[in-house]
Amino acid sequence: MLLKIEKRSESSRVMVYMTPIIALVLTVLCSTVLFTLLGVSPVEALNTFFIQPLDSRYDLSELFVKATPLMLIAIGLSVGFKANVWNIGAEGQLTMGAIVGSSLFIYFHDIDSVFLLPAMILLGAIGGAAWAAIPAFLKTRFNANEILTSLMLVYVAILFLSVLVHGPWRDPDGFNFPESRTFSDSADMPILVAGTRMHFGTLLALLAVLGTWIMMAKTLVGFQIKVIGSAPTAGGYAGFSQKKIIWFTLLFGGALAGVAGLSEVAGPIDQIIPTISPGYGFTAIIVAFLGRLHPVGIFFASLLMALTYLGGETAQISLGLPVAVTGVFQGMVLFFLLASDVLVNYRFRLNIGRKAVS
Amino acid sequence: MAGFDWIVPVILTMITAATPLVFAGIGELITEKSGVLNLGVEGMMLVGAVTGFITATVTGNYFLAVLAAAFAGSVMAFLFGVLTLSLMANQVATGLALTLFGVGLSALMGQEFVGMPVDPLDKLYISGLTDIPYIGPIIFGQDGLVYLSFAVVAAVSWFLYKTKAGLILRAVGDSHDAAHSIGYSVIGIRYLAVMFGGAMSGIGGAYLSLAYTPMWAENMTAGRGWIALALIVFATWKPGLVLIGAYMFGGITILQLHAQAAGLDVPSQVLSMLPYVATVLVLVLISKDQSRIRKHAPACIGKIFHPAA
Amino acid sequence: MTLKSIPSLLGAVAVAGSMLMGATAMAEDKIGFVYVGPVGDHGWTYRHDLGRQAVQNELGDKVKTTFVESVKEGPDSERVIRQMAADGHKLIFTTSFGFMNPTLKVAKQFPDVKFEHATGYKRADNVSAYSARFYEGRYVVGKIVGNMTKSNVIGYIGSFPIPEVVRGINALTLAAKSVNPDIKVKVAWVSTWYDPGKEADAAKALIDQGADVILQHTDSPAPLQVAEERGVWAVGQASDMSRFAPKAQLTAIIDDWDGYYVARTKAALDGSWKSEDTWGGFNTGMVDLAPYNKAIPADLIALAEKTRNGIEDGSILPFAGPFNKQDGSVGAKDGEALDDGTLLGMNWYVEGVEGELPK
Amino acid sequence: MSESSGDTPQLELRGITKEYPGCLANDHIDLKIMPGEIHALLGENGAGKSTLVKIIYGVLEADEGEIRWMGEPIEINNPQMARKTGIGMVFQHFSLFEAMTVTENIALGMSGRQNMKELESRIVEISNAYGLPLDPQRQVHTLSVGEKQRIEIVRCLLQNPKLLIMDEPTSVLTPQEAEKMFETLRRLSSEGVSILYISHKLDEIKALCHKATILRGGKYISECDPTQETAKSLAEMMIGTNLTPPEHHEGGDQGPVRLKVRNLSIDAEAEFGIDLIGINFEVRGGEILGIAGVAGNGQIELLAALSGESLSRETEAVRLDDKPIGRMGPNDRRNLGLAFVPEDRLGHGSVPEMKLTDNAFLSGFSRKQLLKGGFINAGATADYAQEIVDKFDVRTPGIDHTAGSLSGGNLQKFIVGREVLQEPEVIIVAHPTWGVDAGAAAAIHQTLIDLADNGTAVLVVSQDLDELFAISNRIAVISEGRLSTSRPIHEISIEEIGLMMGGTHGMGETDGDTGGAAHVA
Repeated sequence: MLLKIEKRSESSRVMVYMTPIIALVLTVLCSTVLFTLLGVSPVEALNTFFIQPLDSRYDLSELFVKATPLMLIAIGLSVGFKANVWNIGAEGQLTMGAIVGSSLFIYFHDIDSVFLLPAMILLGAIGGAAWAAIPAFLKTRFNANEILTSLMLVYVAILFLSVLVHGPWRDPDGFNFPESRTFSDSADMPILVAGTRMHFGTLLALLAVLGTWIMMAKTLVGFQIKVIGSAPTAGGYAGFSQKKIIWFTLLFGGALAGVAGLSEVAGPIDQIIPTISPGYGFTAIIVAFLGRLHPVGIFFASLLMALTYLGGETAQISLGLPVAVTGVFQGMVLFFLLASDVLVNYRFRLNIGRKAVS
Repeated sequence: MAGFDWIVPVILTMITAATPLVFAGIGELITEKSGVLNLGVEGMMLVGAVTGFITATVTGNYFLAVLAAAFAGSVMAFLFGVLTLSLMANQVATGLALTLFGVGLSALMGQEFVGMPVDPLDKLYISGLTDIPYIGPIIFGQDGLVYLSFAVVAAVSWFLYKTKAGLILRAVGDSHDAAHSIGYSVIGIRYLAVMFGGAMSGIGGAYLSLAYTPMWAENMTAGRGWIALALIVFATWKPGLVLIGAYMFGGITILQLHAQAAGLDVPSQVLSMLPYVATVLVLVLISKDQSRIRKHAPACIGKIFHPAA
Repeated sequence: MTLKSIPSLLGAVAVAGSMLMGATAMAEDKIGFVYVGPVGDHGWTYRHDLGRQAVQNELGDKVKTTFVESVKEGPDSERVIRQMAADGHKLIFTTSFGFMNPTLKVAKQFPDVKFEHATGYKRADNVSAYSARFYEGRYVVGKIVGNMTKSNVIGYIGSFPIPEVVRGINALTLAAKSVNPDIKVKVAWVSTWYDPGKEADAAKALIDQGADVILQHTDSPAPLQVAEERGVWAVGQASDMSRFAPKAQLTAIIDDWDGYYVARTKAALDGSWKSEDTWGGFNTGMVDLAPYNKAIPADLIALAEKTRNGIEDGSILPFAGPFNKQDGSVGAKDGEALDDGTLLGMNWYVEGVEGELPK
Repeated sequence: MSESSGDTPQLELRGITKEYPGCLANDHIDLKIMPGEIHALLGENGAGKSTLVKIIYGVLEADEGEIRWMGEPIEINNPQMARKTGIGMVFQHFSLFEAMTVTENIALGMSGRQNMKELESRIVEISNAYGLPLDPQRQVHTLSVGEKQRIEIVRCLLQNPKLLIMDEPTSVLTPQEAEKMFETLRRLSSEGVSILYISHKLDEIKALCHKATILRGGKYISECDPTQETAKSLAEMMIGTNLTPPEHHEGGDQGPVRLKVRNLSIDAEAEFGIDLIGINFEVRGGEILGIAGVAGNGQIELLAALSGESLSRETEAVRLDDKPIGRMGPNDRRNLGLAFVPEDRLGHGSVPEMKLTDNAFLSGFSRKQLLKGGFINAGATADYAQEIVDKFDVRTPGIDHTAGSLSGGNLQKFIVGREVLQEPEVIIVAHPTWGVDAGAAAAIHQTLIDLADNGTAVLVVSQDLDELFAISNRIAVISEGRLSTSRPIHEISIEEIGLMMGGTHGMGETDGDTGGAAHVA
């Protein structure tokens, strides 16, 4: 092999910041080829994908609206991933959070109280956590693989939502259409910036990022999570319980996903509908890894991910590019970001002139 | 419904529903046996489905179509390999990104082929044999890919447990460091395994677009790639059990539809939950026996290998 | 189709792209379409996109049509609709029930932009509601299948138990029973609008339970392919699907938005657009039937055409009494017919449908 | 074997050089092995022995230098090629696949295709011929360490090697097992097979080897005839300085019983773990109790039961200063003054990817009060880590570097230091100097002795009998999950201990004759 990949003795600080730039450069290069093939000016296309969705205050607020659920879920999942707990069922936890959280409004819609929304948010967290408790229980009690149990429960949750929204939760004045009544003002997420859709959920997401950052860097439980994930035996040595960490991380991730679900239905959606999330629970997994499981990284990664979605919509409207192109383009961006991360822990070396015979 | 007449059509439906799962599952099994977890099955299936369909419409040659689907699937898998094996990217995230990419790419490729019919894959007919009541149509009346799926399961079983190459593959999944130190090219072997997985997923996809529902429509796999992934753990990494699991999953899906058509009074969504709930239950049951899982599960799954480390 | 098709595909996109881009420069009115699925679904969204193309063809030099596909119901739809409105679109069609509330929200912020929302029930000064009486098509079809069936069992693949779907099942059942009182309708709900494999499985299950005619309220042509293979009858959905089932397709209930879209666009251009509530049937051209299968006897075709004409001129009302609900209570008395409000919220089966309606 | 058959070396290395990022592992190394010669490769940990043999076996490629085989220059690009050439290797960390059978493992180490039935009978044949009994059908994870090593040896022998490389082969064997293996090696040597024998056990080398090449810090130091050298002179060549043996403390002035284990029985949690059966012992303040035994005889389970990583059935089974602690977790025990140094430095005693500060916090947070209001007190933690580094001479560029970046000896000093600075009442140390360079080993031994002198009860579990004899006051032996009664070191010989390790003699309450049969066969 001419090119060798060598492990660095310790990870490179420089590359931590350089690799996103390298990935960006590669994306620009490759998408130039892609868009040229599709007969679209690459400059215009890249402008549409990356710049246009950011060119006004309103657009920026939309970026946060789109990034909010991704951020909430990814930050919650990252804690589990750090501990090697592979919860990939956040989509289901999001759904259950939305269901349980809004059940309060559905059954007591006449209540007009400042405590209604906080109670709904709390119930949302509980709903998400409860759904995540199932894989936690099955994992700690029966050793059942949480990747699969949490994934299967996604389908169950979504179908359960379907039962409710096609049945008992229908708006009584809604001609039996599959949607609930719209939320009252006291059940709605307050808007943060007038004239936009940026809502209280965004603030919750930012708080979650900050809180998780502190938890992971400064507290014993964060330390335990890192130790259990990196060297479980060392965790046992230090007296940390792996089961407790499994429970904690699943409940934590589930709760944040539940809050994400509730803040979607009580925020921009404003009612219960059959499809609450366009797959945020899965996209957030990619976001978590793009952010290298670090809160700051996840903050930026969720904004970037949201940007590619917004860019895709803009590209459809102004360039007539089909949504399929967005998928391909997104895949490309993710591949480059994931691939360039190799440079943090490894370096390339040209392998020439070895084995000189004395 | 008189007697047992209904059994034969139910089994026939089950076979069609199970076959794409068998292909995707058995391919991913080989991938995982080598120690790699590729969550991009759904994406590879879709690209296989569209490639197979395009080839069939353009050339009219189904053999070529299946080949092309396998090739397309393995190209996707190769991409995954470059990222996770050579560049050591995280396998879970890369697999998910591969699915995202595959959904987009297949839609882009298939734009002009939406709404085009294609003849379904021919089914075997042997006069006399296929006409035997009950078992005739089941055993002698399938299309080529169904027989291929059984052949592949048998071949993979034989390969894994009866050949030196299969032994090496399992060894690489069991301990990549040991395999490396006695001189096996861990990365090379994993590339092959991953690409075989991609090829099988591609064929699984092609079964959808050529035999199950002979047409191309965006996202037509509708989550079957994920089911295939679940099947492998369900089967504790044993090829024969992948086959049985796929048929059970297919069977539950079909039976719940029958139950509805027969007028069972349960919300359809609750019935649709059944296969997933059943999978979780079976998973719990088999997980209790950890020794069985340890014996067959590749110890290195999902772990990154760097030779000089 | 040749191997050249792939480069030509890319070329076509390229041409379309550059055409659209070139068009931006001129002072044309922009007409937007928001789709819930991909245009390649060959079902619901595909038909709406044909409508968009009709607008573009008809008024090519005056308008520029744009669309966003696969827009998820929920926050994404509101953003996309708003973006179109802010981007200077004159008229925006939002083509899924779930876009109703987002459309109204955006409409409030953009009073000068006109909106058209499909299949909903809410309106505003600048928001029209439109939908099609597909049940009329199913009623005509019912007359045919009631006579064509030998087993007296009709299989119906449902997506979700919403009034729109229930209405179709009931219309079909009433018509079929009127020509064949022994008819039974079996329903299999697949809990999805679109999963070709599952739709095919449902069709097989229904056939295995004795159905020899398959109807569907889901998007893919997969059930027709099954019918073709199994040698039973089927009715296409949204488009003429005879390409997928040349022998099996009796006819298809076609969604045809072309005329409506062109008319509304013209109205928007010449200033005559007003907020309206359109629930069009055969008479508006929104609902149509594909050419009848040659296997249908001529007298049956005559009956079907007579029914269709009767519906068009108002002399036949599909939900006219007397008929009973499934539980035996009166659905409508003799000489009465259900009003639109009842139809809109219909959540019960008529006599002749098997099984309980999921609630 | 005869002195040397012919003048052409079987293998000759010239100027082998291999560089890793930031480390010159092999610096122009020369080596010559004659046919039938048992050649020792002697050096401390980190001297470059493993790198060199991996180059010979084709696992690594040299940056520079030349390999000659029977006088001809050859290139060995991979292990397959090495095996084809006639080189076999027995790894220190076995290259075995736990979930597979003996036969499958052996097949994997051979080139080409094998008929499994035939291979099985050849395994039986060879293993009987050389006194290395093996059941070809057994799954590897059910075997003892000694049996695992036999697999590796048989795997080599099946391919009729001309050169056999053995990397620290006796570290996992009882003295008796080691002696048996030497017989096999001598026999191979007499058949003309060259053996490259890597070890740092000087007595072994003196007893077995004809020649020795000494490496230090990646450099060739010298070649000698080990039979003509003393253990001391070999050690000095290997280490480069004079070594002072640890200062032994005075026996006898023992304090009260601090750690008391009574009737400790635990069913192993791990699937192929060893059940502990009625373990009894006590350690007094001021003494060092050594527990000897071959790996895999219940040490892991015993250590876990003592540290609190696994709980006893009855809390009375383990007592610390007469307080029952058998049902307490590791943290509660640590708070009462129990410290523990596990066998595995990387991944058990420390988290390799984490900084030294974090690793100081790992076991010290509670007893050193490094938490303040629920938050990690970064300042105090850093001070603690720095104190460990300073007091125990841990060589590292800084406490912000990861544990994994430290050498084995330095990391072990760090971990021992971390535990010692918590001022324990009882300290349990597993394999304190395994894979540690001589300098660090001496420092660690001295630390333990000093600790005992200050009244701490010290329990050392080790496979290295030399080590136990150097520092312990009393020694007990663990075998098949049972512990013998302990005996003062001046009353017992290494040979006796060796037999007890094999499970045949003097196992206190144990019926050893049946229990240990498998190991000594």
